[in-house]
Amino acid sequence: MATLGRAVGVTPRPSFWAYLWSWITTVDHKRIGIMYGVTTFAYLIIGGLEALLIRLQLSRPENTFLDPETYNQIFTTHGLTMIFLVVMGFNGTLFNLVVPLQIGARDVAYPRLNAFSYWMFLFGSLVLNLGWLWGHAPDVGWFGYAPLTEVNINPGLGPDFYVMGLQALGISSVAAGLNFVATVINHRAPGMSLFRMPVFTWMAFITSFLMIFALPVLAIALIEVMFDRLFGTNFFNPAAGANPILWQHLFWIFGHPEVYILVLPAMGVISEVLPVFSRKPLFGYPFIVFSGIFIALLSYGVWAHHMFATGLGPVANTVFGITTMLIGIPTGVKIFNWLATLWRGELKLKTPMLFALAFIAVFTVGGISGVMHATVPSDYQQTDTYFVVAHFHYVVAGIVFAIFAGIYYWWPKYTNRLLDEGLGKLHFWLFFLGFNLTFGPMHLLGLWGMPRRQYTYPAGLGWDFWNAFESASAFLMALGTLVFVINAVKSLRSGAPAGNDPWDGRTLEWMIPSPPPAYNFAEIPAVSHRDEFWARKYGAHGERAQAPAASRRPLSGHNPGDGDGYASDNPGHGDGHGTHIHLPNPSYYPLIVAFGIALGMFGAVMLRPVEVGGLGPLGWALVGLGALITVFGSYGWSFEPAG
Amino acid sequence: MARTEHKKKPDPPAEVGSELHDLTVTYIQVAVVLAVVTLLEVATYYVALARGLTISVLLVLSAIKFALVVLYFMHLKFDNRILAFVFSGPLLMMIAVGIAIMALFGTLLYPGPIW
Amino acid sequence: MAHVHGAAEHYTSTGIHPSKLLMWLFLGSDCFFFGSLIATYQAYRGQSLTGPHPHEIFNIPYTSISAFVLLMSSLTMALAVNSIRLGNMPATRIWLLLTAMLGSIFVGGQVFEFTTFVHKGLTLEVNLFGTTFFVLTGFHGTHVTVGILILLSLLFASLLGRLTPRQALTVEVAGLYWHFVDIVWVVIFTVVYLLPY
Amino acid sequence: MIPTLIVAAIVVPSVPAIFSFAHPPDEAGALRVEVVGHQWWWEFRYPNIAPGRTITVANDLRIPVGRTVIAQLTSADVIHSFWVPKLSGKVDVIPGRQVNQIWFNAREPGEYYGWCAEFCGVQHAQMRFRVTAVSPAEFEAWVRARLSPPPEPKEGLARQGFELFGSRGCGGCHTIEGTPYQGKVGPNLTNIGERPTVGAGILPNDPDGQGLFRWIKDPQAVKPLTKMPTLGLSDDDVRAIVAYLKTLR
Repeated sequence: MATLGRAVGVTPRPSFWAYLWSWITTVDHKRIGIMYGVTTFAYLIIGGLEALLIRLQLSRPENTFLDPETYNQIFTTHGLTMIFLVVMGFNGTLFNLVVPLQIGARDVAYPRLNAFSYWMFLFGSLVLNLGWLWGHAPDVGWFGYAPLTEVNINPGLGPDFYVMGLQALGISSVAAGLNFVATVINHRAPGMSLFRMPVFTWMAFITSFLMIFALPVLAIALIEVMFDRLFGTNFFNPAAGANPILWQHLFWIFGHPEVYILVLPAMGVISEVLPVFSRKPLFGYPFIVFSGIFIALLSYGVWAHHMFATGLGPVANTVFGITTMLIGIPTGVKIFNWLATLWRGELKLKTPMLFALAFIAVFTVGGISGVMHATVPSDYQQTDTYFVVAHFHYVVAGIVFAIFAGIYYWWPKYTNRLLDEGLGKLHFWLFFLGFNLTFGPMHLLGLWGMPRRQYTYPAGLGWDFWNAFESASAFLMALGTLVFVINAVKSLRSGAPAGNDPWDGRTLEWMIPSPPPAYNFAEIPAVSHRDEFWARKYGAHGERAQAPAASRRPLSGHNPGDGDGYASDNPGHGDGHGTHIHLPNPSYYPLIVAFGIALGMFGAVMLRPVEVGGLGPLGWALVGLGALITVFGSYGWSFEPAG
Repeated sequence: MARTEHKKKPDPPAEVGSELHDLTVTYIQVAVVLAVVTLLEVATYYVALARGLTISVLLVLSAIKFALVVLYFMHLKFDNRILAFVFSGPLLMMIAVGIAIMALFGTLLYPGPIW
Repeated sequence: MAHVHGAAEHYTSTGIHPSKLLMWLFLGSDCFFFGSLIATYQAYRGQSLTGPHPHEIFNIPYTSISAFVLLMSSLTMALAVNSIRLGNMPATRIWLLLTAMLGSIFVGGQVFEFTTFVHKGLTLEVNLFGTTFFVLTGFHGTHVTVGILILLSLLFASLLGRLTPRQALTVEVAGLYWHFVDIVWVVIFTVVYLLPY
Repeated sequence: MIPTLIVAAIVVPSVPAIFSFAHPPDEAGALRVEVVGHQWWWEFRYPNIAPGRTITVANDLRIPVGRTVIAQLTSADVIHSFWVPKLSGKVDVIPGRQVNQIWFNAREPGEYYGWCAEFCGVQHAQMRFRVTAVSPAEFEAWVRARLSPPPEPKEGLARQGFELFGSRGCGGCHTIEGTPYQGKVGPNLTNIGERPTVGAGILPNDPDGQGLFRWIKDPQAVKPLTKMPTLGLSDDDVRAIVAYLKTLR
């Protein structure tokens, strides 16, 4: 933390506590972004290890490496960690680090709400994973189908941690969504109309809308399971005439917008990286933006393609089959536009570009295998098999490629250090090969009928070789991630200085010094073109970089030494010429409110009877304490001078 | 999601002191209409018309009340259109999803599941 | 996080005050919240196997009165927002107090209504109708209670002199939340109580 | 434009296919079967196969070749999914009032592998079954055999096994028609002798009874956390029970 902090220009304080306190009470979107990033990377490692354990258990038929109960807990937490904590975590990271800079804003619309989102994210992830200490991590699959989470079927604490953890993460995401929509609508630089915004901000904007409107449906579904488990209601109790399929409906109404929440920011990163490294403006900007909007709107109409086999009847299956096909079109439009962007571009195959190209390849394969089981008759065979597992890993790993592209691309902006290209390429090839060798054969396993989520499989069905093969290549991916860790540490300690604009970027964030000072922009730039920074460097129609690289010091922004930057976080007097800028006060109330809500959630888990590991009625004390802290924090928060 | 395509004219600045006209009269008129509509609704409940008719009348009446409160009490009629999009967008989407759920569960105004 | 503080006026590219924008967004997301609760209720409408059924339980005149009370609290809320915009602080305090009182009458009525239902045998566990009904109306009641808390804290702030006409927007945003909770009850009242089974 | 054309090319043929899947062609002459999913084994019933009589078996569905079979799917606890890859797609088995229907038609005789395809708890992986397709004549003979319960063994190891089956409590969970043992918790064992597998499709039911022996001796080792307890019987007790169960054909 300290090295990362110093590299980000945070002058170390005399005492460690004051330094830690500055991180705990920070409301600066950049430091919140860094905290998001560090937490998310830790969970990437945890999720990765869980994946390796799963692969080890499946490497041999009738394997007894893991007993079934542990295996179920591991594959569930692998799913939950990777989706909610890693990919949505990286969304949080990239939103915080990039969006305010790209729209020329000093900070997000509600800095303290932003801090609250992070702390709620952290505490939510802890509540989700606390199950490991109680011996009952969630073991109902990442989408926890209904009767399995009923208290008579699954009396353990696992489903309770599942419900409460996701509630807390839901609150964090809704708060983040609200914040970023307000930021994008209200805090754009003068002159930056909605159609001059960089595409990543567009995708962040659409994703924030999706987050705000999808997560309440999940909250309701989780509340219903919680009431079923704690208060004996019968939302999903078949004996009382309830239909457990209702959970699947509610979950997937949230579920599909959720996967577009995961993929749209990744598409945004690609739409940022490709033009820069092919030195060409993005092809078909309005097409990409409108297809993003169309995807977001349609994502609420496709959810039942996860439920073709639950007997919804031919009418419903046809309707959802067709809508699922329709949503494939805008994705196709985007991919064609990216290819057109690369067409006759002067490609510079740096690491971010490699990852971006890999994203297009991998995501297209995932998309095609997706269309395969959008046709209902083929889905009858393919759903719940390893074919579906292969499909969504291709799509989700496509996102991981985009995330790594984003990290390599924006890393110099925040650490003023370049990531080593050699190690970067090694990391890329290891990860790319490992990924394809792991999940490629999975398509075959799926088609040969290997069902999903089985902790073991009988020998002699022709699956043994490929499972062993996949398990081995999974380690290549792990190796690749390890290489990235080495690269990151090396770059922090002794990477080549990056300067303001290492990749000859096109958007506003490359105009300001790196690491960016607390106030971001000395004076908010007036925007007149879509790729504003490129237009300033090479003139509005400068397709190519005519002017030699040396003479393009656009602004008077000197390349500050290490000393500049945050200096002190107190308001009023930033460094250099940022004297007149007013910065919001740091505040610890977001942390308190987040801790209060998380404690209340944990108390709700503890309401379960003692013999199962809960505290029984004592749980109400925790819930009450949590509520008290939340109310105290909220009042403190709202009556605090806004500074 | 609802998105605006073109730049809005800036919203009228905060009303304090500028448009000093008193809305009390309009609010009271709206409240009276709301009260009347509520009475109508309860009346329709008691007058046992044909099932389909009662349902449509009741839905229309509650939609009227909903619109009245949103447009007048919540000032949406005079505010920036972005706010209207930001609220009506999810509202319509939820209504569509709600109708889909009811259809899938067969309780959309006629008993018995359709599968 | 629905607490809004009178943020200092600063540059916005579209002129909408961020707090008002945030509240409308939050209400949009609450639409989905209550929308899915109502959808759950509708999905299980009339499918309870056992136990008391809606027509045996509901007391329509009683509930329509409490619906009327909530509607009128919307009126007093609107008048409160109107009077603080005109700078008339005493009137604002009266209207805020009235709104809070009407709100608590509504919530009290709800609690009383629930106890009579429980006596009639409709509990949370007894059947699908009880489950979906209590959770839906319960969460609405919680939202109303939070609304009352906000109103009382606004009243408390104005008594301390911290709520001046300059922060008229804070009261207006609280008013948005209150009106939203009222129109959710409008929908619930029609869908749950009045629509024939 | 291009993606729209591709999508149209895929959607158009798939819609009639969906509707053709919904209802079997020869609905009248079909064999009706009921499938009940339990946590981690399958129960198959042939309702009124003969006037007023229902045959109940577990983990092995015997069907006539060439005749459409319509199965009504329900579950006793959680959502499972009935899937015989070679015969038809999968359809979820849902507890409660929603009874799904699946139909399939075995072209050639043989043993078909069946899976539970929806995650249903700890032993979801070992909840398999077999569908054995036999010629219509053999099927009629099998039905007649099932209608008359197997005779009670009189002497020898089988008799000893019969008594142990009662004294050790097996009868409390399992039903064997024509005997006092009518337990409803576990699978029906009336024709266990002729079933291809033991323990819901995971151990081979070989002629000399090795599979049965291993399962009865210690089910928790084979299928951890399954509902059948390890009774800690001595080897010869288990051998006696196996001998008795082998007579149930």
